[in-house]
This record gives sequence, structure tokens and C-alpha cells, in this order.
Amino acid sequence: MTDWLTPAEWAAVALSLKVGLWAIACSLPLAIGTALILARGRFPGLQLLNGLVHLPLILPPVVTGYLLLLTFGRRAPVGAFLYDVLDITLAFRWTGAALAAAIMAFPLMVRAIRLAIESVDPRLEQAAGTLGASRLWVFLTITLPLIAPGIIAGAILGFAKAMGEFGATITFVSNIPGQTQTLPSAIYAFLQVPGGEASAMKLVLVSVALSMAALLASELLARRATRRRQA
Amino acid sequence: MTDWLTPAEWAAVALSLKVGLWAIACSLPLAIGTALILARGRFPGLQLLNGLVHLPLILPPVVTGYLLLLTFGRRAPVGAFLYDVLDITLAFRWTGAALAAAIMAFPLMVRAIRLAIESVDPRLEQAAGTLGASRLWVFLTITLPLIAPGIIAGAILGFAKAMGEFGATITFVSNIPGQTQTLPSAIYAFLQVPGGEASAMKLVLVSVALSMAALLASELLARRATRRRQA
Amino acid sequence: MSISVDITHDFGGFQLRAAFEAGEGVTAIFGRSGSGKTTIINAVAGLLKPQAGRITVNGSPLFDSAARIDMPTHKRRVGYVFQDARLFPHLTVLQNLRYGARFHRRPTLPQDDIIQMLGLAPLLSRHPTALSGGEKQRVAIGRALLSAPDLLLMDEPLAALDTARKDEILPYLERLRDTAGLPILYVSHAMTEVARLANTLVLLENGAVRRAGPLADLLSDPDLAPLIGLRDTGAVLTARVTTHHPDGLTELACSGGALLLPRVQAAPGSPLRVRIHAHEIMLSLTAPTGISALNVLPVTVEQVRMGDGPGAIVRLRCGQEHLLARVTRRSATAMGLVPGLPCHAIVKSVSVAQGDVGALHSTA
Amino acid sequence: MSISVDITHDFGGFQLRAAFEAGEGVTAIFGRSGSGKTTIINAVAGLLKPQAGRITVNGSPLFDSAARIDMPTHKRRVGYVFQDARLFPHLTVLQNLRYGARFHRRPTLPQDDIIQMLGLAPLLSRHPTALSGGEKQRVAIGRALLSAPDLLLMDEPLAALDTARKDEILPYLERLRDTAGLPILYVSHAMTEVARLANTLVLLENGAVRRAGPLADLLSDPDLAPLIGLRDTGAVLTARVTTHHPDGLTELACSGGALLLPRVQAAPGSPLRVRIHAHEIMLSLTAPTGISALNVLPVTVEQVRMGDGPGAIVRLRCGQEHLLARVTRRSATAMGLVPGLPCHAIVKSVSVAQGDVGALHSTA
Amino acid sequence: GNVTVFAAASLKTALEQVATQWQAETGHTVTLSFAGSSALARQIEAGAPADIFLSANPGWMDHLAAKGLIRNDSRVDLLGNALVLIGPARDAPMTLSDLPARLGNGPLAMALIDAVPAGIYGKEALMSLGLWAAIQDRVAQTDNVRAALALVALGEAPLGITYHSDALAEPRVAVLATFPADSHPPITYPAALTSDSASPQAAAFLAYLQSPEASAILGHAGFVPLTELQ
Ligand SMILES: Nc1ncnc2c1ncn2[C@@H]1O[C@H](COP(=O)(O)OP(=O)(O)OP(=O)(O)O)[C@@H](O)[C@H]1O
Ligand SMILES: Nc1ncnc2c1ncn2[C@@H]1O[C@H](COP(=O)(O)OP(=O)(O)OP(=O)(O)O)[C@@H](O)[C@H]1O
Ligand code: MOO
Ligand SMILES: [Mg+2]
Ligand SMILES: [Mg+2]
Repeated sequence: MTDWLTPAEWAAVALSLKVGLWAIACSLPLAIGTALILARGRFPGLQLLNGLVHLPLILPPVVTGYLLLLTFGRRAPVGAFLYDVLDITLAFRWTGAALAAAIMAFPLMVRAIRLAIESVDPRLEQAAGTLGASRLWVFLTITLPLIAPGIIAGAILGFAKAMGEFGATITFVSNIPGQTQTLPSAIYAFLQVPGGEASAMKLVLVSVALSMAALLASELLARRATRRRQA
Repeated sequence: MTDWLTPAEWAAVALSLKVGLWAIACSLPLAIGTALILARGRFPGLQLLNGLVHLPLILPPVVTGYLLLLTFGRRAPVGAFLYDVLDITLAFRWTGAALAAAIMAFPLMVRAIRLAIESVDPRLEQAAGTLGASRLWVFLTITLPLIAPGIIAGAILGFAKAMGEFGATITFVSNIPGQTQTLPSAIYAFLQVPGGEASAMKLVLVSVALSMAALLASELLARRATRRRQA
Repeated sequence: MSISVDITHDFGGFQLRAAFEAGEGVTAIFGRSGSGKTTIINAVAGLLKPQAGRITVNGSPLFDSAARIDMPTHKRRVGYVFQDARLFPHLTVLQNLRYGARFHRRPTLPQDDIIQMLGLAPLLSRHPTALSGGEKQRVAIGRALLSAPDLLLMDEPLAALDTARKDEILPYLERLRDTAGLPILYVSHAMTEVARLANTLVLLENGAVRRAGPLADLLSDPDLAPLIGLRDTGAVLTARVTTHHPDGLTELACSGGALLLPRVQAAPGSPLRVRIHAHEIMLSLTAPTGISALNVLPVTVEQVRMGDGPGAIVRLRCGQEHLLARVTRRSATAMGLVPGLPCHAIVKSVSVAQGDVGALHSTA
Repeated sequence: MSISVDITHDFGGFQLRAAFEAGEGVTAIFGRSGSGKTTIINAVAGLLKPQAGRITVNGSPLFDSAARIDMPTHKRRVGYVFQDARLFPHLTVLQNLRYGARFHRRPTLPQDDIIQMLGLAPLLSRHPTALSGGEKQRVAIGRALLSAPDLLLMDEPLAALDTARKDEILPYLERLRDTAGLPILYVSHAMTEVARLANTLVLLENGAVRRAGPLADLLSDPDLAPLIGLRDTGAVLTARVTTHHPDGLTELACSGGALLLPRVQAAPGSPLRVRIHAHEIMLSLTAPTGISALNVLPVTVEQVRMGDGPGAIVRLRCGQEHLLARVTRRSATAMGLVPGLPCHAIVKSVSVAQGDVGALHSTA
Repeated sequence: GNVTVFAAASLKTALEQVATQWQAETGHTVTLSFAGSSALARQIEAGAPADIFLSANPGWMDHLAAKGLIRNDSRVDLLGNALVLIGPARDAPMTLSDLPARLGNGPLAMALIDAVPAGIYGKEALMSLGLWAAIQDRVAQTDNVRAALALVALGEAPLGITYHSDALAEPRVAVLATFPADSHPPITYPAALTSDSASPQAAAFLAYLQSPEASAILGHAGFVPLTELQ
């Protein structure tokens, strides 16, 4: 079993999972916040924010990767700041891969969550308000549970995207085994040399199996979140 | 103004729009149907279908392109059938680019629409049933209008993705100026040569501008669809 | 036209075992909150699939668990006024009203009449979110009526409405019952509505049918008074309009004598039903004089049912029919009320509400 | 404790111009469907921002368009029972009930009492979709009560409930009003509830306040009868329990004489209010004998208001207070009813419903 | 010690073998990061932790040199390659001038003619052979040589232009003709140490890449070793 994949390939599997999970875990709260602003906010720059969120979807991934490199590279302004002040290195680390995955997944997460927020009945939130709940508390106890299926959908879309994302990642953090070589980068590298298809397909199967497991888990979770409400 | 982009670039812009619009227009009904099945269906293979729909998200785009080539290529079973029997050529044609874009956009469209379907109050559909409406008619007159915001969200996500999709497209239909050279391919080409960044950014701006316009239009549409309900 | 229901359904904690037959006209399902009323009509509409049983309309089954028949809702041709209005939020009031029109075989009911009766004219172009609670309910009633159903299911349709509006809608439902011959399953807590509309009464208690039968029989049964509610107890008399007097009173003839009531909108000769609350009848041993009550009917005591409390319910024979009167035990004793005693039932003209006088279908 | 509302709001098609003051106790807002009742209490709750005006509680503003004050809903400490129940679908009944508990300053109301009164014990672990219409409404009432509000807003809270359940809940609301001193804005179509609970009555017509004032004044004004509804017209008397008789009757003293009513649950000495429907009073020129009615009060005719129809409303002086009686014009003429004429008002004991006898707050 | 090499993706198989061998000999480790030359060059510009850059074309190496990001004295043209015309495995060799005719209506698979080195060289070659005008409408460009190879291997394109090294490893294609070396600019894979490199073993590995042992592996893979250290 362990022979089936090389150590480098195992490392890529582990890294992909790590990158995917961290990317989703860290960006989910931000995605929820952004979705909330887009769904409920009423201010002039709203559509600008909306556009910005969609950008990673619109841009070819290579461009996104390049822009990330220009922004978060070690020599780039934000990257240097993060490194010098906060001691965070993104470039050429798995953290950078997670950032790239998170950014590529972000529009998908935000849309799913935003749709869920927009279908919450505001009269329930009003009712919670009359019972004394502040807006934050209403959000935590009413809105959030009601949009749980949307959040789960967003998270799984994001995770799947993170598992498949390659263009932005390889452009931003390169393809360093054990550090930044995710499954898709490894697959890509195999596909660059003649005769690499078989090895590539093996990794594709691993990637698909992992994502399918996550997908099934998310469906069960979402169903439980909904069933409770309709039992 | 016309000088600003070369004729080949103008062609790429036009092609990208054509590909994006056709991809969405043709796959939207299928996406709605699939979302409906996933949201409401109860049969054993459901999760398999669900997984299949997510596949283009999970796979690195190059792999998707390669699989498309294996399936829809001229020598491939489905491709040959389409060509011989229906006289449809996908390989090296804009139609193939549209197919690739549609497949890449499909999971995004389906998710958005499915979320919307799941938030429709089934009691409204029951009420329509008591008034004599068949299930199909209920779907057309009640469900469909109620999920309009989700459909619009799905369509715009899909369109944005189609505008940015490059890996699967170039692998499947390659890059034939005027035929299959979409904006992302052109952008990619510029980024491959030292000093090509400026030209690439010009095209990026065009692509972003187009997508933003579509995004704004979709927001207005969705808002109108919702406002009518709450005015 | 007859409906027969015989179903069982288990909700885990709540068991419904409902069996009743309903003939022509209005069948009222009366019972406390949570007794299973909505569950029954959901089953008739096909929105709930009972675990076992049969539901037939005119002998042909809508549902039959043994024969594996379960007709889909849209083929059952029921009009359903839901307890919650369930309007379509994306359609205007007019579009909501016309939603069922497409499936009409015959447009029995003139749309404009219904819009006018329900006071919907100024609301037609609005969307449901811009309606008040009662307005929503009125639209829901109109929507069901306009779908030209073969069977009307109404779940507390008038609960959200004011008395005046109720009094406008009730005659319309009577007309539906009598002229369109539309059978109606009617759920209500309000005995006034029930007594006025229903031909058959199904008394539900905790998921089980306690009694079902012709309205007049059940209402004149003193034993059912506790279930119906003392305040709502009262028999119905059938009567016929004889004269409209110039001072605004209408004289009716019933088998036990004449009744003078405030103006009744019905042509001389029309049959009517008049509900007289038990608590509004005063009994007198002698014919009284110099009082403001115009109706004094000679009656005979048939049964005196002493309750647990301070009251008694007296069943009176009044011509061919029965009246129920509620008096205190003290009065019953003081007056020496025993079966067979002749006395006088005094009924104030004005104490018979407009809502308690209804059109009478010939079969009732 | 006093609430003052003075707001205007325009819905395009519907204008609300509502100004009234409400003192201690229950203020009932009464009006036809679509007259603006829900709009007013939404404004008080902060769910609707009126275009202009002021809403103050005890003089401190919740809303003041001139001063740009608009306190957020959750700081207003109102408990709101919505016309539609609005339960939280993802929470169980118990979690719904306890939702407001977190924000309590003081848990005034024992949770178990409320659960018992509303009959919610068997439902606590269910989710709202598994409740009947009336059950939902009961949970909504419990949820609002348990949030320990400073002001209770109730929008037709009992419309979906059966009479028996209403009779269980009303005394509780009285206790809230009287012992907890909780001011309540109460919307209802049911004058029975209003007459029993309210201290102040606001009569709304088409978005405008037609009359607002102490309940007893408005109910004994014959001119308002058409607005209130003839059937619902009837004055309230204040009374004090004197004796509970062994046969289950309770004797009350009011300024015009003694009243015998079926058992009233109140200790001797307690003040009560008794609503007597105008149509349930019979007038007699002489003291009648041999009848089943136990209550004969000497009264004097003060005003005879002939309506357009066959009826007349007679305002009677009864001790220090007033009664309204509805009689036919024919009787009024026959009896020669004119102001100043002494006569007898006959009231059957049992015609005063349990629901029409309510606890009386000292300030009422 | 560890040496990090940023290398063009087409070198993957061969370079991995070289690295394994060097690791076995010296005990030092080599980390290989494969991506497009453009991406790697930009990453080095952005401060990537690379010790050696191995580019698929001189352009990006020149670009880094101009910015002072490589040690010019370490730069060597490590490998060369030949440009070949490929077709399905059973096809017979042909002369290049038959290309338009053999192509028929089918597409000629090439890497991007303005962006990817193999495509750029291919276009140059076709132009200098006077064939470009005849076939330029039928060129299907891919984002890398491998994809062009795949199009021919799958039978989607009747002919394609790739490097000799690519054609060699794909059994489903045959080399039908080789473009004369003077029909296009020389194909070179330059290598150099980066200015930021701090690895003491980097120079050693760069030297090893030019050793006979490495040359044997690289040559076997179809590349043309250009420098052999004695
Ligand atoms: N958003 C809105 N847009 C336009 N009109 C509205 C809107 N909301 C309410 N109205 C109108 O305002 C009027 C008052 O509504 P409100 O809900 O206050 O009535 P209500 O007195 O509570 O009636 P009900 O007893 O039927 O609940 C109604 O005529 C209603 O149609
Ligand atoms: N999905 C469910 N799961 C469990 N119990 C249910 C479910 N639906 C209804 N019930 C229970 O079944 C009983 C009957 O409900 P039903 O809605 O028929 O009552 P109802 O007579 O219409 O009452 P109401 O007058 O309050 O509307 C209630 O006790 C209710 O709690
Ligand atoms: O956005 Mo991509 O083309 O799936 O990496
Ligand atoms: Mg019900
Ligand atoms: Mg209202």
C-alpha cells in the first residue's frame, strides 16, 4: 500500500489535504463576513467589493498566481511587511499554497453563503430582536444555523477547488516537493513529460477519492443540519 | 480605440464572449435539471451523480482537458459519434471551447441552483398542487421563479469561470486564433515571454471589464427578481 | 356527493384514527387545538399520506392504502384554504387569484363577484408581503374559490377576519354550498360559523372522532355540550320567512310558532336555519307581558341535564324540533322544571345574531 | 407606566395617522382587517420605522423622528407575539421558549407555569414544523412571555385557539396585567377578549384613530356601537364578590344592585369587571316573576338611539354606571322607552360568559 | 546539504534520475521544482529559494541576468535539443517539403508559436523552409510541447512539431523528419546559479550536471549535452 505511491507522492497527498483544510478553515469566516456584507450591505462601494471577490474566478489562474507573487512575494510590499513585522512567510511555503487555494476558492464560498443568507426569512431575525438579542447574537443564533447548509456547500466547493487548483499555486509558490508540491502540481509535472500519464492518473484517482469522501461527508452534514428542522 | 487591441486580440475578445455565453446558455437548463435531481431526488446513485458533477472542480483543468480529448476528440468514441452521426465537430472548434467552459462552470452553476431549490418552501408547491397544477407546471410557475436569484447567481458564476478558464480549453481545443483562441489563452501566451506582462495586463483588463459588466447586470436582474417579491 | 374518510396515521406521540362519512353540503370538523383537524384535511388533499385507510369521494377512492391508490394532489380537484395563507410571494394578488384558472373545466364562480365580496379590488396589483394578515387570508380564500374545485377544504378560513368581514363572507359560502352544490370540509373553532354552515358535524377529540352526524342532532344533544363548549351550545331551528314588517323585523314560521327577528335578507318563503344559543333562552312558567322580548314560544321540557357546575341544560320540544336552554340549577329548582312541564321560551329578537341566521339547503 | 404613540406612515395607498395615549394595563387596538393594527405595533417594536412621529414609553422616546432617535428593537425590551407565530425552525420548542432567557434581567415568570398554562409540556422537544397551527401560536405566546419584557405586544394572539384554551390563557394575561404590572398592547378582533382585558381601547378605522379612551366609556357609548359591531356592543360593570353560594352561583355587588353569576374564581371582596352584552339584556316595565333569569336590576333609561335598522340601543343608568341594551324599535315603541323612564333590566345568569368576567385592576 | 533546482518541466524525468544518482554518490539532497520557465524565472525574481535555475530557453535566463539575479560566471548552455516533425507511430519518414500535403485539412500540433520556445523555434523553422504561409491557418497551438505531443499521440492531429526528446519517449508517435539545425535559432537549455544561492553544494551539483554520468542520462532522454567537463 505504501509502495503504491512514492514518498514524494505521499507528501503531496498530505500537503494537499493540509493546504485544502487550512485554506477553507481560515477563509471561511472571512467568506461568511463578505457574504453577509454583499447580501445585506447598502453602501456605494458594494459592487466594487463584489467584483473583487469574483476576480479570482474571472482571471486565468496564472494571472492570479502572478498577481499573488507581485503582492505577497518576499520582495513585494505586502509580503515583506508580513515577513518583517509578523514573521509570516507565504512565498514558496505551504502557507502560500493555502493562500492561493483560499483565494481561488473564495468566490465560490462567498456565493454559496450569500445565496443562503438571502433566503433567510428576515422576519425570524426580527423576532429574535424583539426577544432582546443584539444583532450579533441574532446572527450567531439564528442566521448562522439557518445558513449552515449554505456554509457547508461553500466549504465543500472551496475544498474541491483547493484540491484541484493548480495554475495559481504553481505560479505563486512553485512546485517544491514536500513544501509546495500539491497533488495538482505533481499531476501537472507528470503530464509535462512523455509517458507520465499513468503516474498522473494514479494521483488523479487519489485526489478524486479524497474529494469524494469530503463531498459525501458534507452531504451528510448538510442533511443533518436540514433534517433537524423538518423532522 | 480599435487600435488599442490588435485584430487578433479583438477576435479573442469576441470569441471569449461567444464561448462564455453559449456555454452558459446551453448548460443552464441541464444545470437546473441536475440541481433539481440532486436537491429532490432519492435514489441510490445520487451521490455518484453528485460526485460526477463536482469532478471538473476537483481535477486540475489540464486533466479535465485531457479527459475531454479522450472522450470528445475526433478519434474518440463520443467525438466520432457526434461527428459521424450528428455532424457536430468539437475538436479545434469554438464549440469545443464552449463545451470545456460549460463543463468547468457546471459544478458552480449546479451548486448555486441547488442551494436555491433547497430553500424553496415546499408548502408553496403543495399549495399550487391543490390548485390543480401538475408537478411540471408547479415547477415552471412556482419553483422556477422562486429560484431565479439562484439561477442568476449560477449563471454569473459560470460565465465568470468561462471567461477565466484556460487549462482545460487549451488542452482540449488548443489555441487557433479566431477559432479557439480565447482571452485567457492569449493572456497566457503573453505571460510566457519576458516583457509580455504589459500586453497581458491589457487583455486582463478587457476580460475583467467584460465580466464586471456581466456581474453588475446579474446583480440588477437578481435584485429585480427579489424586489418584486418584497415591495 | 359524499365523502368518506377512514384513516389512521401515527406521528409518534399523536395518533389519528379518523372515520366519518359526510354527505352533501358542509362538513365541519370541530375540535381543540392539536386534535388532528389539519391532519385530516391534509390527508384529503393528498398532502399527507396516511399510514393506512381509505378516502373516497362519491365512492371513488382518492386514497386507499390496501389498493395502493394515492391520487396526486393536483388531480384531486380540491380547493384548499390553508391555515397559513401560503400565497405565492412572487405573484401579485391578481396572479395569485388566477393561478388555478388555467386548470378550470368550468369557471363556475364569477371572478369579479369574489373579488368584490372579499374586498380585494384595491389590492390586486400588490404582492403578498404588502398585505395585512387578514388581507392575506382573504386572498387565500379567493384563490381557492376561483380554482373551481370539486371539493373545498377550509382550515379556519375566517379566524383572522373581523366580524363584519366574516358576515360578508359567510353568505357567500352558503351560496356555494346551496347553489353550486360544492361540498366543503370546514375546520373551525368558531361554533357560530359551524352552526351556520354545517350540515354534518364531526367532533374530534385527541385524534379520534368523538361523534359525527347531522348538525341539528349533535347540537341539540345536551350530552355534547361540554365538548362543544357551554357558551357555544345551542340548537338550530328550521324556519321559513313569512313576512317582512315595515319596522325592519322579519317574521319567520317554525314548527313551534312564529319568530320575529331583525331583518333577514331572504325572500318570503325561503327556508332558513336559525341558531338559538342555549344561554340566550329564558324560560317562564307564564306568558310574560311588558317586556322587550318579542318572541315567546310555547315549549315542553323534555330533559334536564344538571352539570357539575351551577348550570343545567334543558332540552325543550318546540313544535317538531328541539331547543336547548341553559339556566342555573337554582332557577331550574325554583321553577320546578321536570320532563313534561309546559312553559314558555323567551328569545329576544336582537339576541339572534345575523351570523346565527343562515340560508338552509333543502337537504339539511 | 404609559405609552404614547403619535406616528404617521405612508404605504402608498394606505396612510396611517395614529395618535393615542395608553396608561397602565392593557391597551386594545381594535379595527377591521387592514386598518393598520399590525403596522402600529410593528412601529412600537422598532420593526417598522414610521416616516414621522414619536413613540414614548414612560416619557422616554423609543422613536422620535424630529430628534432622530430610533432605538434598536433589541433594546426596546418588548415581547412580541406575532400574528404569524414566527418560531425559529431550527430550535426545539423548549429552545424557542428559552431564547429570550439569556437577556433577562429578572426571570419574573416561572417557566414551568407558562409551559403548563399553555399545555406545552408534551411538545418541548419537537421542532416547530411538527406543531399544529394553534400549538405554534401557544409557543409564540410562551416565548414572548418568557423573555421578561417591559412591554408586551400581542397581535391576535388567541385567534388560532379554541375557546377552552382561550379561557385558560386569559386569566394569565390578567395576572400579568395586574400583578406584574406589565403594560400590554393587544390587537384583537374579538371584543370578548378586548372587553375582558383592556383598560384603554383604541378604535382604528382605515389607518386613523377614530376614538381612544377608557374601555368603559367607549363601550357604553351607543354612538360607537356600529364601529364595534352590534353583536359586540355591551357595557362593562365593575363589581365586587360578596358571597359564593353552595349551589355554585356567585353573588356580586355592583352599584346598581346584586348580580348572581355562575361560579366566579375570585375570593370574596375581589373587584371584578363584568361585561354584559347589549343584546342579552331584556327590559321589562314591571318586575317579572316565574322566569329563569335570576338578575333583575332596576335601571333608568338615559338615551334611546334608534339605528337605521330595526334595532335601538338604549343607554341605561344602573347605579353609578351604565348599561347598554339592544332592543327592537318595535319593543322600544311598544314599551314607550323614553329618557327618564324607570324599568328593569333582566340578565340571565348564564348569559354572562366566563370569558366576560375578568379580574379588575384597581386603576381601571 | 541541500540544493534546490528550479527546472523547466520538460526535464522532469531525466533530471530526477540525475539527482537520484548524485544523492547516492554524495549523500547530499536535491530538491527539484518543475514548472514553466516563465513561472520559475518570475519566482526567482520574487526571491524564490532556488540555488540553480535550469531554463528551457535563453530568454528567461537573459531576463534574470539583466536583473543581476544569476551569477553570470556560472551560466552554461547545458543542453541542446533537436526539433522534429512527428506523426503516428506507423507513418513512414518523409521530407519536410511534403508537410503541407501530408497535413491535408488536419491541424499541425505545435506549442504556442509566440510564447512557448518549441513553438517559437518551430515557426522560425517553418518560415525559413518557406512552409509557414502554406500551413499557418492549420496550426493548433498548445500551452506546452507535451500537449502537442498528446494531440498527435491521440490521433487528433496528423502531424506535430516537438523536441526530439519528447518524441522519443512516446511510443505512439514516430519521428518523421528532423528540422535542420540552421532552420531555427539554436535550441539551448541554459543553467546558472542564482545570486541568492547560499548552498555550498549548488556549484557542485551544477558541475555534476555537466559530468559524463549526467550527460549519459540526459543524452539517453533525447537531449544533447552541450558541455562535458573533463
Ligand atoms: N409593505 C406594504 N406596502 C403597501 N401596503 C401595505 C404594506 N404593509 C401593509 N400595507 C397595508 O397597510 C394596511 C394596514 O396593514 P396592517 O398589517 O397594519 O393591518 P391590520 O390592521 O394588522 O390588519 P389584519 O387584521 O388584517 O392583520 C393594509 O391595508 C395593508 O394592505
Ligand atoms: N410532523 C409531525 N410530527 C409530530 N407530530 C405532529 C406532526 N404534525 C402534527 N403533529 C401533531 O399532530 C397533532 C394534530 O395536528 P393538527 O395540525 O392536525 O392539529 P389541528 O387540529 O389542526 O390543531 P390546530 O387547531 O392547533 O391547528 C398535534 O398534536 C401535532 O402536534
Ligand atoms: O481556475 Mo482553474 O482553470 O480550475 O485552476
Ligand atoms: Mg390546524
Ligand atoms: Mg395584522
